[in-house]
Amino acid sequence: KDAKKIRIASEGAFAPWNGMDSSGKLVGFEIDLAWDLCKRIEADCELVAMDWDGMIPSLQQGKIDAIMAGMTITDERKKVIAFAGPYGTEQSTFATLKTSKLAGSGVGVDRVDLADEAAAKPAIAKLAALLKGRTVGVQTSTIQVDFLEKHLPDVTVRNYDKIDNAAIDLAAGRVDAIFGDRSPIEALMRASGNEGMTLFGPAMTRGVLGEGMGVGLRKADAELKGRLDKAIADAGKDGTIATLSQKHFGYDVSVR
Amino acid sequence: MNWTLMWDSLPRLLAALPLTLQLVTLALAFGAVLAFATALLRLSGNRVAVALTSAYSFVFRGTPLLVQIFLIYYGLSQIEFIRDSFLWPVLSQPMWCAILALALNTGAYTAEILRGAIETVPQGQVEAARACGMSRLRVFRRIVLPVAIRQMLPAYGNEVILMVKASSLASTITMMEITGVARRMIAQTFAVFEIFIVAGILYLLINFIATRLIKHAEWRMTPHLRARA
Amino acid sequence: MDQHLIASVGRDGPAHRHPPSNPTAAVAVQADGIHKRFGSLEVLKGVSLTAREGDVITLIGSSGSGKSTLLRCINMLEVPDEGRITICGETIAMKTARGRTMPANSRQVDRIRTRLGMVFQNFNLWTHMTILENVIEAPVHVLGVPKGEAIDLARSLLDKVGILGKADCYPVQLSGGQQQRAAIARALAMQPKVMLFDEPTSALDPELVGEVLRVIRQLADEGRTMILVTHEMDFAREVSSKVVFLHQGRIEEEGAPDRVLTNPDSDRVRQFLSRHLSAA
Amino acid sequence: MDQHLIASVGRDGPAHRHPPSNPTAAVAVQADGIHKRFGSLEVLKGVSLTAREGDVITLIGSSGSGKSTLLRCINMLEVPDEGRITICGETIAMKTARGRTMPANSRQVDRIRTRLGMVFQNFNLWTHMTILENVIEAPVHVLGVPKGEAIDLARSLLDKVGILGKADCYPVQLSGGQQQRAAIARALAMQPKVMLFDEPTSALDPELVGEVLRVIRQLADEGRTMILVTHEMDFAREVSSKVVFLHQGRIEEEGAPDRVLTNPDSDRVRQFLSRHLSAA
Amino acid sequence: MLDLLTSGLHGWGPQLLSGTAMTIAVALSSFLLGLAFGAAGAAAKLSDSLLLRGLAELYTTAVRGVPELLVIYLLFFGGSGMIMAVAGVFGYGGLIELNAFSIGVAAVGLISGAYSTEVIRGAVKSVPYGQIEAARACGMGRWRILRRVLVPQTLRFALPGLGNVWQLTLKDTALISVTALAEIMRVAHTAAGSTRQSFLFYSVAALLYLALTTVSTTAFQRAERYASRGVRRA
Ligand SMILES: Nc1ncnc2c1ncn2[C@@H]1O[C@H](COP(=O)(O)OP(=O)(O)OP(=O)(O)O)[C@@H](O)[C@H]1O
Ligand SMILES: Nc1ncnc2c1ncn2[C@@H]1O[C@H](COP(=O)(O)OP(=O)(O)OP(=O)(O)O)[C@@H](O)[C@H]1O
Ligand SMILES: [Mg+2]
Ligand SMILES: [Mg+2]
Repeated sequence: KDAKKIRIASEGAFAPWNGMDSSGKLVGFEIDLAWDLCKRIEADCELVAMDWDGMIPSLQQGKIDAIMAGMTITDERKKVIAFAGPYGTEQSTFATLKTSKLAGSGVGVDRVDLADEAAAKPAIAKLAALLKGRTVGVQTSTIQVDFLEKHLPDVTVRNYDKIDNAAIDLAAGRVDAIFGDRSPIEALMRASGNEGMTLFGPAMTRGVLGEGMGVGLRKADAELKGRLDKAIADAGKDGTIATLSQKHFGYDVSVR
Repeated sequence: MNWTLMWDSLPRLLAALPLTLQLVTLALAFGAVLAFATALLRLSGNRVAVALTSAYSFVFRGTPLLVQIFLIYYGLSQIEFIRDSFLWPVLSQPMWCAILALALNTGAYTAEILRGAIETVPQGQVEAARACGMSRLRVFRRIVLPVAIRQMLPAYGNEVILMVKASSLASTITMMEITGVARRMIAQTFAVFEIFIVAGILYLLINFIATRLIKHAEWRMTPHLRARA
Repeated sequence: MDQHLIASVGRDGPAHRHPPSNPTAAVAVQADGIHKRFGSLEVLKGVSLTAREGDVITLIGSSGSGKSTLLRCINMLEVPDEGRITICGETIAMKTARGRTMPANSRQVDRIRTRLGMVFQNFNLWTHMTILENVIEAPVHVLGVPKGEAIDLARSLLDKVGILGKADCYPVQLSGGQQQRAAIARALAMQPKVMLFDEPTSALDPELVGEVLRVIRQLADEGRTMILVTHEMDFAREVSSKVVFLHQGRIEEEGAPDRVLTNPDSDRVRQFLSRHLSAA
Repeated sequence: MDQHLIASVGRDGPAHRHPPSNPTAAVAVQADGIHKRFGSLEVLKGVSLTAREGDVITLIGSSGSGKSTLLRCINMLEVPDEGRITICGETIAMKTARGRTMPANSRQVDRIRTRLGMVFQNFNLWTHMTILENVIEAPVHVLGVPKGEAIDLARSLLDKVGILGKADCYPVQLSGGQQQRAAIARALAMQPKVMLFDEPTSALDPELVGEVLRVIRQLADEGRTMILVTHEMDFAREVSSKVVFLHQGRIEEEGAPDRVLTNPDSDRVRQFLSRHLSAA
Repeated sequence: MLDLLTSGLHGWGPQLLSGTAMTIAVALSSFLLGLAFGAAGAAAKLSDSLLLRGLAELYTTAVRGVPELLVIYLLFFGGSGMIMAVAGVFGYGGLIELNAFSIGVAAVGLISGAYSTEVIRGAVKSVPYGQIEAARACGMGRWRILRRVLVPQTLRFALPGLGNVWQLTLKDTALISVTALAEIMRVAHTAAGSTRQSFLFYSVAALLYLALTTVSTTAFQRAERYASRGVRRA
């Protein structure tokens, strides 16, 4: 087996980060970036599609060598695997129905950096007052759940296996709002049947929401991490990430 | 293996146990009622009833439970008519949707198991009962059913175990039962094996107790077979 | 409960023949022109039979001649393709649906069957019940007899047929003859007006055959009606008021047992009995 | 194939008694001190029996006396708690494991069983096979007889017992007597040295009893050995070289049929036969 | 017609079809493997050997008792390790990597076999004892009785239960998507994620399973009718 061949896994069900076209080929921001990074580190790469649940064990077993699947870097996860990057960051945002009281609540869509606590505090307080006693749908086991548990303890959290399903329940009136990554929510809003949805509240990053998305690696592969870190930094500097992100998202997801 | 992590995960997983048990017992209870109703309707010989029950059994045995739960929970909620009906207070709750889906599913399988068991009851036994003037229903209750239930117990044991495990799918509609909690913890820690194994042991425990109970029932109900040896 | 049923009869009384049918007694079982086909095989080709109260009618005939089938038609376990069955004055209503003849009213059939006891050729004891449970099942659950009373009757019947000691055994634990006696007790427990016995003594030793003979006599004396199939000509002669010889789905000859069994008109019957006649 | 087996015997020859056992013939079946318990019930209490080639031994006795159990012990369907079984000079080796007696070598038992044909009291025809398939099963799959040959033999046997027309029916489609005859044909098809018959005529009419009698005679003339259980004393008298009366798990009396059945020593036997004796 | 369908599915038709083929391949192989495990398991459970009985009991309790996904995980992620260890014992030290298909089949087969064991065991016990006695009385050995009498008669009692096991196996194949095999559910899942049309794709998946069920139900009904020859229905 060629020692240089790197197998990168992605899910293919998290467009526009990573998706699949109807012929079964992986496509999306992370896929394009993966090929670019491979060129930079001069590695022979192979991209494999894989269920989310199987990725971490596959990585640990050596069946794959890297993960690029919208995986957010958190402290807890860093105990188990290493991350190169982050190569992108996603804003977390709320959405509700246009007919809901929340929609006209006057909280504007602006960016809040949770790492800057002083600046974040008033925005969070406003949200807490607004959402007190309400039910919010999130994708299970995401950083958004951690955010709600930490900052908005008075909110009832409902865990969905996909944010898409939370959106369905939003339309059915089972939840008052949904909270998730901005890009999938915007993609949802464009899909037919979801015309009644609207964003509200600030778009948030960092802090409990993590440092952004990174390439998941085995801890032992320190050398690969070093090379990838450098490649990601280069791709950020020369504008490749920004270009790719404009192409796939229509806005910039690069880490600032 | 990270033993401390496994140990630490236990209390949170245990806290989800009651919900799992509740889902399973209610689903099994309703499923049994459904199965008997289905079997009786089939026995009635009424063409419409037979057609309806076969369609029911066909659809619910023929599609993945995951899809059934999905369509019952998300699908029904899309129909305005249902959202406005008196059923909505029940159907809007994930708990009842999960129980409904699980019960419909196990009902279809149990009905099939029951049908198979009924057909193995020797004709002579039935004739002897009819010759005493027992009505169809009484023959069913006194002769066919007792024999059939004993015959179906091993297969039903399988079904109970399947339900215990199938209850994990309720996590896809926001129920935080054992698997829901486990997945949440896995996403936080990425300790897939450790947490799955602890959750697996919990399921194994439930199932172990369930199989023992059914084995015991089987033993109790077949003195006439044991008499042979 | 009818305690006569189980009163014992003097064992050593002289073997007396059963009196011939009483032409003024009410008709208990009437079968008219019964036809029965299994696929292309016509098993019964128009059999008619009348049994009055107190009659003991014995069906004889070679294996496969349709004796069991006739008995099973009388209580509708086989539905005749043609013909009429009347039990104690009530005719079983029939209908034709989708090209098949069937009883019009299953309630009526159930009700009529409570007046008909049946002992099967292969016993058909319920395997999941003990012998005692087998015997009390129908009285308790069909006739609604209180359980205690049913158990008392069952125990005396089991005693009568000599297997009280096996009351709590399951059918598999019994010898062939014991199973047959259990089946007889089960049928008697319903105290039916009419009893249908399919070879009730096939697995019994001569002593027990004598016992069964006595029980049947006793039942006849009480005015009950019996139709039985047997291959034992001695038994047939002793027990019956009339013998009916079936041959290939038709009645070949019928009449008083002494006449039919010793001096039959039909050559076929004579041939059938030849071994028996020469031995006697 | 042994075509003698199925050659027909003149029907109307005078009823001749079977000759007594020939003391110089080889021993075919030897049972020594057989004990058998079911739980606390001791069904056989030390029964010994010797059958020489060409013997026809009839077991009689009241229901539950242990006749079927003894027959079943001989081919090890019930494993005796004590005692020894020897078939054609080969003693079945026994061992005791975990407090239970069992055959030491199941191969040996299988082999010996191919020399023992058995007709069960309740027939036990294989329900998933047609009658013909039932009959050819063991010859083809145990003895390795070519299928065509086995079918030829089977058809002539079925013809012999008068149910060739039912060859392609399943057992449920047969009348009681037809099933019994199928069971007899199945046992004969193995051409065993020793035949064990458990009430082979219980469901048969007098004509067919005569046929079976002839078949058994024929087999005995060929030097085959038979042990049979019957409740028909006439049949026992005509067919057997020796009658054994079992009572409560012991042999009460044994001897030539004429003596035991007409002038028994034992009071118990006399009582058992009383109805029969008075009728004869 | 096919055109309409494929366009409605945004061109996912071919993928779904090849997913169906994969599902059938995995399900059939696993079911057959499971039958072998089931027969062996039932034989062990009915044997006189305490050891065999204990092992079979352990197998069925453990494999049925834990979630299917865990069995698949353990086999998929622990499987090649175990096999390499075994091969090491026989002196083979190289790297053995099993492909996803065979591991998937082995895992689902193991699960399916545990259920089949119970069904078969129950069915064997329902065969009337006299049927076996008659076979023993003609000198048939254990194997021959098994093949000629027990299996055909057991089949009659086992088929309804095995029908259920088949349905179960068919649907358990969905779980092996963690091994990256593209079967129906995995295709539906990615299609739903990429097109945001979950209802459409889950309904299509349901229909595909229903189609498979229709075919297999008919097959099982035929088999049941054949196995019940010579039996009057109650
Ligand atoms: N498996 C068993 N378990 C318990 N008891 C049994 C079993 N088999 C037979 N017995 C008992 O053993 C006794 C003898 O039975 P066996 O079948 O040998 O009698 P038999 O002489 O053949 O009677 P019959 O003429 O009625 O057939 C009976 O009392 C019966 O109840
Ligand atoms: N269910 C069935 N299907 C097909 N044929 C049947 C069925 N039941 C009975 N028969 C046939 O009908 C004929 C009469 O059977 P029946 O049982 O009435 O005979 P029988 O007079 O009672 O004979 P036996 O004295 O042997 O019991 C037989 O030839 C038998 O094969
Ligand atoms: Mg009959
Ligand atoms: Mg017996």
